Amino acid sequence: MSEPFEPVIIGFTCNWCSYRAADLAGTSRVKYPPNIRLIRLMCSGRLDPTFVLKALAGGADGVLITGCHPGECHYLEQNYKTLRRFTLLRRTLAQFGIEPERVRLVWASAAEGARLAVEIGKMVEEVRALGPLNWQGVIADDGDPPIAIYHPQSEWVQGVAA
Amino acid sequence: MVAQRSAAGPAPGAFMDEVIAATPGGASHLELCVQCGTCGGSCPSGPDMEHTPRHLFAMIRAGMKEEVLRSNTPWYCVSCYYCMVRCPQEIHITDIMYTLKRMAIKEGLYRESSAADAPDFSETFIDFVNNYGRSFELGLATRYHLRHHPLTAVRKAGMGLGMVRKGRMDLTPKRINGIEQLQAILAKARELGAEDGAISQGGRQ
Amino acid sequence: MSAKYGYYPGCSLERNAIAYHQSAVAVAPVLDIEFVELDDWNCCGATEYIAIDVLPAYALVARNLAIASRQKLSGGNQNQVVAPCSACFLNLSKVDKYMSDAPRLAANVNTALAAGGLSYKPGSVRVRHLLDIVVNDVGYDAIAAKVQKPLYGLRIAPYYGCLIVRPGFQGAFDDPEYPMSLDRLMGTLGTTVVDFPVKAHCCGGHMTQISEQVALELIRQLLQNAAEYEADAIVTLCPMCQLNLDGYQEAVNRHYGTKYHIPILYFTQLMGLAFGLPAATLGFGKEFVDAAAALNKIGVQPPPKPKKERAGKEALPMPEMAAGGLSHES
Amino acid sequence: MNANGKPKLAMYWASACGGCEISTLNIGEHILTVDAVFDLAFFPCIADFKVKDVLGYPDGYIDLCLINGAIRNSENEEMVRLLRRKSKLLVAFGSCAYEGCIPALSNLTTRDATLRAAYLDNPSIDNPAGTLPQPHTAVPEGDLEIPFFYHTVKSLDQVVDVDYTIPGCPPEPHQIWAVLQVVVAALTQGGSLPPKGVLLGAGSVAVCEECALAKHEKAVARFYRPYQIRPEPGLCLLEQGLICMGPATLSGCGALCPQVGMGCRGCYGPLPGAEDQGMRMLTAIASILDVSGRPGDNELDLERKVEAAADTIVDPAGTFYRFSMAHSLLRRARTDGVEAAVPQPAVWS
Amino acid sequence: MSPERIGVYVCHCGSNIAATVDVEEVALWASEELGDRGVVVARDYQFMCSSLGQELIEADIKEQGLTRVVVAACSPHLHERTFRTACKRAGLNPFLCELVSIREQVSWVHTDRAAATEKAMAVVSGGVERVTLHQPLEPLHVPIHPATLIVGGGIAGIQAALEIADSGYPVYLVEREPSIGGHMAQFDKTFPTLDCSACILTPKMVDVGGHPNVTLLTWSEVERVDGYVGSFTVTVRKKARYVDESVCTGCGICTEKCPVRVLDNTYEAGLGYRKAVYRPFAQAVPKYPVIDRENCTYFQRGKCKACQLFCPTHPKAIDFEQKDEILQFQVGNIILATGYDLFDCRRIPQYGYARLANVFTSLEFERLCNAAGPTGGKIVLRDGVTEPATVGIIHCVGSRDHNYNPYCSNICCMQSLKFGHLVKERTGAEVFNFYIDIRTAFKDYDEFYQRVLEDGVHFVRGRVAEVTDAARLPGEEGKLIIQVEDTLLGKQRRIPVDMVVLSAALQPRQDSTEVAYTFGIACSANGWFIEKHPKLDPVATMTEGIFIAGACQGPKDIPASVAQGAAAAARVLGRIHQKELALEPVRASIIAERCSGCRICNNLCPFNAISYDTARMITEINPALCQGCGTCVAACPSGAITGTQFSNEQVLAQLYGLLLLNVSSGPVQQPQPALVPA
Repeated sequence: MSEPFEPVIIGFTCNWCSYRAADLAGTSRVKYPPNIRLIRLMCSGRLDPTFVLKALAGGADGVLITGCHPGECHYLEQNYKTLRRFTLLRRTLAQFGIEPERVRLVWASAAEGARLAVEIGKMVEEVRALGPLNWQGVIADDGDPPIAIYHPQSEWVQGVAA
Repeated sequence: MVAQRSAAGPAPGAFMDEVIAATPGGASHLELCVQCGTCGGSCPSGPDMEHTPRHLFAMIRAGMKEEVLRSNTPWYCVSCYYCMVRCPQEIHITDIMYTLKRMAIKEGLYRESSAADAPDFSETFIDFVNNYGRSFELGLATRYHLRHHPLTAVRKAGMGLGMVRKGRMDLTPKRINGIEQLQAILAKARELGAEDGAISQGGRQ
Repeated sequence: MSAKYGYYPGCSLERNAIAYHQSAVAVAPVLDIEFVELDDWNCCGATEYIAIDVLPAYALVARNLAIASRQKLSGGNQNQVVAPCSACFLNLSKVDKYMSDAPRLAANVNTALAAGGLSYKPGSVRVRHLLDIVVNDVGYDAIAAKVQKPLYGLRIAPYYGCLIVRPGFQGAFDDPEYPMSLDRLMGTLGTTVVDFPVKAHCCGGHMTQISEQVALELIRQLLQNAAEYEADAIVTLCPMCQLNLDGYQEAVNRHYGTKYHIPILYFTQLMGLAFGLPAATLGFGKEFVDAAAALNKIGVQPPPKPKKERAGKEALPMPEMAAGGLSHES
Repeated sequence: MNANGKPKLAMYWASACGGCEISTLNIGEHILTVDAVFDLAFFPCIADFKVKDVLGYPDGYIDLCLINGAIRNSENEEMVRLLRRKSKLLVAFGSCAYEGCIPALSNLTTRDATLRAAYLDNPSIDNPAGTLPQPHTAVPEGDLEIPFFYHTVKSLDQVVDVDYTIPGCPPEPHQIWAVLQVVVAALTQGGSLPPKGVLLGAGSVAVCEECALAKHEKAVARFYRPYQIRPEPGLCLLEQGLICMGPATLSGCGALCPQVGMGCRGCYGPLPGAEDQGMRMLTAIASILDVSGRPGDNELDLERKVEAAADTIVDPAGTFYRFSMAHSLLRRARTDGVEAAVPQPAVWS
Repeated sequence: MSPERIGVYVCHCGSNIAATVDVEEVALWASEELGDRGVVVARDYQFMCSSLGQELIEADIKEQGLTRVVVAACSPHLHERTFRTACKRAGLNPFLCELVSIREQVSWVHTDRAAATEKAMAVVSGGVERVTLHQPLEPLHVPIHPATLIVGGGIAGIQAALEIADSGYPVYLVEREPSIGGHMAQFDKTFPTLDCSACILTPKMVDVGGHPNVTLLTWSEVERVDGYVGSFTVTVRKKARYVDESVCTGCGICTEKCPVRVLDNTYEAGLGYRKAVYRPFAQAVPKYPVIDRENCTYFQRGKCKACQLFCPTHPKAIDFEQKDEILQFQVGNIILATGYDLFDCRRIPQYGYARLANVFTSLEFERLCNAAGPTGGKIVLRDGVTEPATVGIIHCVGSRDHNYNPYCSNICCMQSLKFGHLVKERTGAEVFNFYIDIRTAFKDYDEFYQRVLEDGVHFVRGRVAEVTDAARLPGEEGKLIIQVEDTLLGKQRRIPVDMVVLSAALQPRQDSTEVAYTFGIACSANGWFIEKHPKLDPVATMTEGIFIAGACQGPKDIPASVAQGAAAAARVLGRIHQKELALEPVRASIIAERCSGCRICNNLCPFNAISYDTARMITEINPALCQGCGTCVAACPSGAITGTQFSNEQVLAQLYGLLLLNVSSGPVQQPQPALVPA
């Protein structure tokens, strides 16, 4: 029996709201699973969707994007851009066969420490249920046989393959 | 009795969670009640209810399941939606009243309520819908009233006769063409409805 | 080209509210609208089905929505269904809304529908009440242009009841507390409209069957206010409201020792009269409280405008009503 | 270099359409210079060469080998490995070799679905027996073999070491000639070669720099597909709601497409350092999408508004990764769930 | 091998971290496993933030030649500055120090010691990778102009203006109404002391009006604000008064002679009238009237000029030719004190306002009570004569209601209690207060509640369902009936009264989002201006140099508004004394040679830091205006924009570090190829 799967989730946080919400969850001693690792950005608007792909291709099983509630952005309106990027990203990722549960957007104000913890817990559960993403496995040979299949007997092919 | 249950029975929030899970649609917000009484003040049948809706919510919160399901309150709800549009916490009060009716029937407690006949009215009604796909006022009125109000049924019958005379009541029920299709749909729905959380987006906020 | 709408009459309009159906069908061509009845529709469950079993209640309604979304109508308004009965209107729009809000519910309802070879995508049918279509799609000006015989001198208490303005599952077309569209419509027909304070109160609904005592009191309150405002008739837009106020008026009089005689008419009936349609095509005569006396009051001249009582010179100014409001004479 | 002292040139196509060869020949009279400077060692498109000819060359015999086309099947892979061994300079020529191009769009689906689309589920196919290509076919004469069709299309550099890359679908002739001149100079007059690994025959900024259409601040309420509107001439297409990959695409083509009212398709690939072209364009498009809210707006309504605007961008992955799929960060779609659902011919698994 | 020499410091924080995270193990792991990533020393210590802990870092920097420092301790929001300063003392650029949180985000939120320790390792590894790519930065220094702009002449703005002006610095006080004074000038009595509002406000208004350091700009609005902290350029439109202030003596003859009576919806809350040329109230500051163009007969019909005719000055002070003036001036700081609007009670039709004559709003009632108001202070019905025998006061009208405003409006309980007292005192009528909760939490407030109870005011706990004139029961005819559930009885009640007062919610100014946009600050979902920190920085905003005071930040009463006005002034004075301000150098910049001029980013910056250079056909970023959010960095399709402290490379390096360890498996895994930093 293998050990139960423990997903790794990367969480992108906004310095002004969700990172503070995470701080608040801490000071209030709210518990959530240790599977999430946070990166602090100045604003969810800083979130380049490339970061999400990097995380997924790099071994993460899920990515949680968090920011201020719409209308409450500390930089006034940048989180609307986050929402738009996320919406397009989610549609694109769906085409790449990545389940919507793996990349989520959660608004969390600085006061919503407990809620953020609940959302993290929910997401960890959902991703755990989905199983590992293992993107390196996806882009590995995935069933393509070695090239030797063509002229296995010819000496030059063996030379190339070596 | 309440004290007994809270000592040994389920957690005090359990009944509320049960009500929330059994209420269809999005968040019902029941857990957000601040006991302001807007519902109780607005209710057209409020003066005749054993408990105002607000009071009932407090009882739900306290886990007083039996008392709640025995109350006439849900049965006296006229579905006017005043409480729902006025509620400052956006609680889906009317929907919760329907939920409580269903629970009362399931637990068999409505028979102890002062509105003991109400469920039979509903059941008679849906019987016709299940069999014909349409409601049938004459059948409903005669079957329900003869069973429950034999004394006033005569007076009602007068009105029914008036309806017939005015051409406002059919003497035979109409059946839709696709009754078998409808029955298949309803049967499937009944089967699915038995699952937990089949209908709501569930849970507290 | 006339505007086409899917038409969901509901069980009441088949019989008990036949006057509503007849008059709606009669005025439609005048207003250049066409109703296409949904194929083999079924009962919406009223307020009863949901009290017994929830998922079947939703599936019951959803079958109608599925039929409506499948039925192709030419001439626009493809996804719009008119329900003249307030309870039907509420149930159809509610099921659509809750299916949108709760994907799990939508999935289960669709699984049930699939058992009958149907499916319904939440949000694909817009359910409209007949009054909404008349005042917002046709419009007051277009209606005014069709008025042949203004109903001068008739004092009308416009009565909306509950479900068409509350809670507005697909967005309310009028204020849930103090609607004005029926008031304006009746004004357009030439009637004198009273500022009916209980216009959106409850008619008692199914309480006539559950606890007649409770229902009679609610009906009495409505009649009492209409009488205080000296209304010749109460105009309604819901079969249940009509039935309760009309059919139980005698019971109220007997129970409270009162002598109310206020006919309860559908707004479409008065529209038909104003448009000059023959009364026989509008379902008159089906009401229990005879409307003949009231209708005889209709004059050919507009009544004189009542003198506005001059406020005392100490009087404080009155705040203005919100924009679009109608001022009443009383 | 053999007796006549001329450097040896090879050009080979892997999974490609042939446009790269046409573009090469489109360099006009310069082709005579090429012929004068080079000896052809392998160029199946224009001269009769056999694989065994190449096998016969010593390693490093070919001075310049241009390879266009993506790695779609086992033959492609085998040949590029062979040519790599026989060549001093190996150039990924054109978008397919560089980043997968159109063939790599099939990375969004499965091998099985691709074969089905090509051989079964297509209105123009007449294949009543439902025959699918098989790697081995028994015929009276013996066992026939055809190359193995890969699940994932790869770019050239994912299979062999690549010295230079010339982007474009196809590369513009003037750019091809410019690159050839540099190489010719290096090979014949002792000029220096560019450092290994660089992109040749392209600019250094985005297509917009070369594009003459007027550009302004951008706020686009919705997008259109090219057939849906007739663009205003002289005005940035993106601003008019046509998806133009220009901002996220390396210059060098002269902004040909936008000049004629068709948004840039993105064939020159991402800018150096920008890495994932699709994501760069996605984030740019999302940034200028004109759907915002105000404080107090219902979050669900806002999301619906954004979804509605996003609905106007059809097939985002196919649009943003039209040319760069194989070279993108994700490279392909995850299809394990789909594969399981579609029964596969036993022989392929 | 990393070229950097990195020191890693893992804090125990007493047992706060050490109880859940094996800190010794984390430090040991960092020194052993992250050696090839540049870690040359890794230590754990009881309290890193103590002076001994800081000295540890300083000593290592000096002795071991550290070029980067990672501290794994509490949240950077607490001690980032502490450790940066320590590095600076030891000669290391402070931005080469990274504080990663293993307390708020690890030890306090997790329970499994092994998992928490592993996560702490990952977090440290992320910090190490990231700090490697940090660059030495210098803060941006900007000079502070000594003048201050204050927007809004209510009590909060007045207080702030006086504090700053009294300290000897220039203040521009801009008010859009003809007089300063704000809502407080409309009130009669103030709770809980029942001071006369005008008596305590007027002296302050006069002080401001005559202060040598205050430039008072009434009947004026700020049109635009350019620049940034220290040197804002403010453009103000001074609307034409049609009265020459240099000549006018404020005698009031023009008002007296003006033939046009106008309903006064502002100062009199619609309950009284003014003239077309008017001062809002007798004690207005400045004393000069304004002509209301929309209602002036001369402006509308071309003749009248009665005011000019009777004006006793030479030359005439009335000047029909006056034009709006556009003023521009420099300020270093700005205080917004724009106040609130009253909730429009017509939005709750079931309370009958504007339909039922004797339903009044709280502001109307203030005017009724005010001796200078339309009734001379008599509490009467809409007919202007009849004293009510019963009055119902409804709390929370438009407050604490998700259909309107979800928040508590803070002042209504006390205001309603005050109304109850005044009704009792002046009419002896029966008074019913309908409330959900009585909130009397400040000094002497609950004592006032006590006093009102002693007055005999009735309290019904229940939110009123409706106010109607539809009589149902005997005794209800001709009355307003308040239908409510008395929640303490659990019974529906119908209480007939003569007068209803609606304690209406306080709302953000109708144009608060536009104003916020003009000044580049944020509004909450409700529309209130957002403070930098709700507890620790209540009067600053996210935008440097812009402060907020009073009810524009949220509903508050007079004492709280005054306190905020003074607090904002103190913050501004501190700035002015510093003469110069250091700004965090977290900024975006454009790599010019990569920019294609596509202009994708041009519309993205709410602070207007991004501009397009039409000559060079590329885009530029003004570092002084940039607030460092990074949205443009993420948007640039060419990858031509980068951000200091938050570059792609830095973020991705941290990501790489975080993924180095897997939660379920202890040992370092081979980094995934897609992530290996260049």
